Amino acid sequence: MCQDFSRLPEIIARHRQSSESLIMILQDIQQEYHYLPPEALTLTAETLAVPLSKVASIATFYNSFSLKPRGKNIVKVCLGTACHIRGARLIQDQLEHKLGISAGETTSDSEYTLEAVACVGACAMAPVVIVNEKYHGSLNVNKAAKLLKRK
Amino acid sequence: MENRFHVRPELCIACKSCELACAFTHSSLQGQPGKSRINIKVIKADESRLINTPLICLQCDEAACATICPTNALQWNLETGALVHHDLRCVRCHLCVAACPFGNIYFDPVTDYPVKCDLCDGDPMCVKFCPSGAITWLPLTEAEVNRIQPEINEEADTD
Amino acid sequence: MVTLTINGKQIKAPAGEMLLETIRRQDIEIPALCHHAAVEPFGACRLCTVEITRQSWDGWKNYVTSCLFPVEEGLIVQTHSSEVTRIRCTILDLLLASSPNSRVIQDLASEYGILASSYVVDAAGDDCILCGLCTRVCSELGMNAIATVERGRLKKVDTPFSEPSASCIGCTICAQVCPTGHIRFEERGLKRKIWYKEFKLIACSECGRSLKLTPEMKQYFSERQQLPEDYLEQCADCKQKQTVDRFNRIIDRSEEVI
Amino acid sequence: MCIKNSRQLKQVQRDFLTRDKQFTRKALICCGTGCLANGAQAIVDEFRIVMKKKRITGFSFEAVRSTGCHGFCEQGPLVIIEPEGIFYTKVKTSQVTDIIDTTIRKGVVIERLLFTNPVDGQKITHYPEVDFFTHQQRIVLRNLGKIAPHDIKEYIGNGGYAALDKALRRMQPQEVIDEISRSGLRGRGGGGFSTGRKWQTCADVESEMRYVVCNGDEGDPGAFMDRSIMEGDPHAVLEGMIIAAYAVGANQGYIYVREEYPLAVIHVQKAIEDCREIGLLGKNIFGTEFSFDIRIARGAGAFVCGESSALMKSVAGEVGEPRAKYIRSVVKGLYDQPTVLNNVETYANVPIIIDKGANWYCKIGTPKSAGTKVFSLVGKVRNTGLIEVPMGITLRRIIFDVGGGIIDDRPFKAVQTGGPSGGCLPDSMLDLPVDFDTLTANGSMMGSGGMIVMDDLTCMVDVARYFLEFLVKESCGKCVPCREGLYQLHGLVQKVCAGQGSEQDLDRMEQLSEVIVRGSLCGLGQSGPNPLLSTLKYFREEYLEHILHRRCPAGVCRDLIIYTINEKCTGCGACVKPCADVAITGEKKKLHVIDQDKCTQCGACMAVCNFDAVEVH
Repeated sequence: MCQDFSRLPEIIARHRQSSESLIMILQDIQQEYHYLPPEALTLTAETLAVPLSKVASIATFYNSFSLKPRGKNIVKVCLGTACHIRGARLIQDQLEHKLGISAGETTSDSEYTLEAVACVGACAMAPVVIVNEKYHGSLNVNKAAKLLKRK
Repeated sequence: MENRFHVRPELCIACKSCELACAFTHSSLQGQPGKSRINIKVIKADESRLINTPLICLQCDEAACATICPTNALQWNLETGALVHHDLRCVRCHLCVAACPFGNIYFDPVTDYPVKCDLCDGDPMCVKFCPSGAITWLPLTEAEVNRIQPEINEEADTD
Repeated sequence: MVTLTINGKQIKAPAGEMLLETIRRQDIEIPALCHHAAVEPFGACRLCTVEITRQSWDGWKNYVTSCLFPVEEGLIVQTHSSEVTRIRCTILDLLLASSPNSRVIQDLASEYGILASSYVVDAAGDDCILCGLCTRVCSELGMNAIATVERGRLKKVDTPFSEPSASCIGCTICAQVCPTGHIRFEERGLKRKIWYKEFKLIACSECGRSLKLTPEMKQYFSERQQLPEDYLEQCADCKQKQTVDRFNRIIDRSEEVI
Repeated sequence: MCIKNSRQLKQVQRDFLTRDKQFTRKALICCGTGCLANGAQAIVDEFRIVMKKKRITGFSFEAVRSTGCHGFCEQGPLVIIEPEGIFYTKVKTSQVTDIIDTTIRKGVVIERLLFTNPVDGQKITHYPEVDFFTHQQRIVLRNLGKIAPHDIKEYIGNGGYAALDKALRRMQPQEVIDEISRSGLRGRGGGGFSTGRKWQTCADVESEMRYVVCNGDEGDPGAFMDRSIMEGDPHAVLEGMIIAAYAVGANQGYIYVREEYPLAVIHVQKAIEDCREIGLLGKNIFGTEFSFDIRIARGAGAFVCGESSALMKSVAGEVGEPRAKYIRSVVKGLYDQPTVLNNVETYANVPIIIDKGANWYCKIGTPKSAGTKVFSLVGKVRNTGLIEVPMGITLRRIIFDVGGGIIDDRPFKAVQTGGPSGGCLPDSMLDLPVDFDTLTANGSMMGSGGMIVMDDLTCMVDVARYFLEFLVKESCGKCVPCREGLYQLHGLVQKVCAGQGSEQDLDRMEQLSEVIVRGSLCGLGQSGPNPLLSTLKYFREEYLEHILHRRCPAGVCRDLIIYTINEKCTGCGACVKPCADVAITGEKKKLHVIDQDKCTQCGACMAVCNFDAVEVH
């Protein structure tokens, strides 16, 4: 895959050039590319003078980072306690079935990435699914299935 | 009063008593003799003459082995004046062995840790067992008078 | 100096010293797999856990890892009380389940009477117990070639992207400090392979024997410590020969003078 | 504009109030995450569009406020018309014109938009009359749902930053610490450590540099108190932090916010910028000698980063692995300097304590746990949402008075507090007063305030399994008891869920738990077995039922249940579609059947059936 990394220096330059900014820089890179390309990690490490191994360590330690390319649409199923006891597992099963992938995977056409996340803090409307940053609450299996624009 | 080794190769008869004394002094807990920290090197000077030289750590003031050690495993024992290698701090990087300009620190083939003279807590056994007086343990001033070390350096410098 | 009681015996120890060192100085055996004097204490393996209490605690006890706990005046320490042994046994039992093939773990566990793990054994489990010694010494040296990736049970030690790391100098100390021998390296003649990377080893300029040093190590350390480069070129044996040779010449000269 | 003295601050407040008086009515639209998800932004936009069309006197754009969370997320989007306090729930964009024409212009109430009391079916007109709100005492949440969180003038207009002014001008740092100590405020992050004592310790350590850090990494699943406060009243948190910094002598602060809370990040960021602009952050705050600044550190998804030492590592841009805290972080914390770390709610309590005094504050709540506590009341309870109650209130009053009881009037089974570090309490404990010490003594803990209510359809073994699964995923992996112990513990519970457990397994769970509690490095492991231990203690029969009779009474554990369709089936076919296993067959309008060989007991059919025709055994 050929990708344009010309925006990387600009993203990094937005932050204070200190290792303190590392996590936030990676978040911004992920925002832009939907994942963390190895090139981005290398450049970040060089710019901030942080060892590459530490950058890789951070990129894999925290949940929100992905080193694998993700789909165009990110579907997050909340598995917080409130959602769990209101049947989040059913919703997850349904979405997995519908997309034909397990949580954490991306469909072969790169349209959807399904992620199971711990609490998103919208517990009052459990169970919750977030599609591309938009919250959908008080779901049931059928409503959840309709969130995906595919048969 | 601080003492120093005073080595006189011309007196050495290569009996290796010093090596044995050292090896037994540094026996393992199980009673296995350790690797000797003193080494008698026998070199053919010419067709008719062999030179026997007991070689032992000089406890250099600015020791290369201690300087290069990345984990400070070599530390001075201020009581005995010995630069002592602490296995517990060692990460076996082999740098000290390579750094010693005289080859007086080696690897123990069994434990793979570097070994060097620790002056036997201030009472070197090799000296006690040397029958010919080739290696003696003299007060600093006396040893200094007889010392040939500066000449070695001078020699090395002109090389 | 502080005074404390270890297993009923009154002991003096320098203030600021970690309890583990004090205990070990008493010739009391306590296992500690993540501990190495060359790096800061870490507290990951928890095997050095001991029981502490004080006269004033009224029977209340606490369990602390001795590698990280500085000695305190009036502390009463038990290194092998039944609860401590139970904690240690459980940890060894757990380690034996996750690293069933490790000799070190097997031996240590059998010392505590555990011959087989009572938990679900991960047959594919490797010998790494994530003690962090390798990454810590690597970082201490300033290389940072390896670090942990992922977290929890997926955590492992690796180079970035599992590729040869530009910062690795092939010193193998990660393997040297590894308590279970999980990190391996290959060394044949003047070649060394570690962490997906191949190194040439420096040969003794006299006899050609391996110095067990890579040129990268030589460059890094001689620069860092400002040592003459020729200090790192010959093996101990050849250097001794040279020393004797010099002796020889000096003696010759002095004889001439006489 | 830069506020340099008390007079200028008062002026800003007066200006705001004068402007506010121009409006005969105001519309407060809740724009918390819950209401936004239900389309609150569209309501705000619609208000503005309609208002553009109709010119109304005494009402302008500024009178339409997008506020923070009211807490009653269940009923969103919420619109409140001030000054009457008329409370509209589940508002749709199509109804906005009506609201403007009828209520805002004429002050007439629209019946059908009112909230219906689920208990007696009565319509309730005014906001404070709703049961959900009557039993609450809102101190920390005083501004939530009342002010627009992104406007600093509204905060000042409502008395904000007066406490900071008082502290900086009329109190010595030591007096501030004494006041907080006397108030009896305890850390709201869960531990319940005395805030005053913490500040005192930090101030007493000799150091050039000190830090003040706010823990907004609300990782407990089932909790969103901090989120709502940061989103709805960020200035209260900042004011608390600045006062703390003044008290301990810190010049740099950090506020650590979860990345999962994008709105909170935006609002806090805006609040920080506004503060800098008017001189409440930066050099010479309020024209005094005191300088302090705050930076945001965004978390990236790691529960363990709620632990203080891990959080501080994360702030410094490192992997969030905890360290042993034999030297406490208040002495040696961020960058090894003395650091005060409190959570969002704790800081939000500070301004009002300084403002109204410790004597006023410590009269609220119980003698040992002063003040109020914010909870996120969720799960199988009717009124889910964010609540604030005085300490010492019983669980029963929270669940049945504020929460309105259990959904569908099912029997109450348990309430979970304290998240993955807390425990589950059964109905025999419903009359326990809620305070730090009572909950801990009974095997649960206050935690940061997640309160999850469970009914008889919740399997307690499954709940224990759920929390352990969560912790196994979230364990940083540094120490053995937590990494391997919780994993094995999860395996043992899983075995029970699968009907393969034995009674000995229960003993082994308890033994292993004890070692994990004693042997783990940080709080995550040390408290990790709590959900298991508390369910084992209070719901042991349910475990035994799984083991001895291979039965899951709640009908949750998939290996122990079967689904069947009874004669109530109308043959509507709703269950066929979600059945991933294609196990349900039947003709239209005729009784459907589940093929037990194909069924994987996912329960999707039961979840969608509108006729109670799917049964679980």
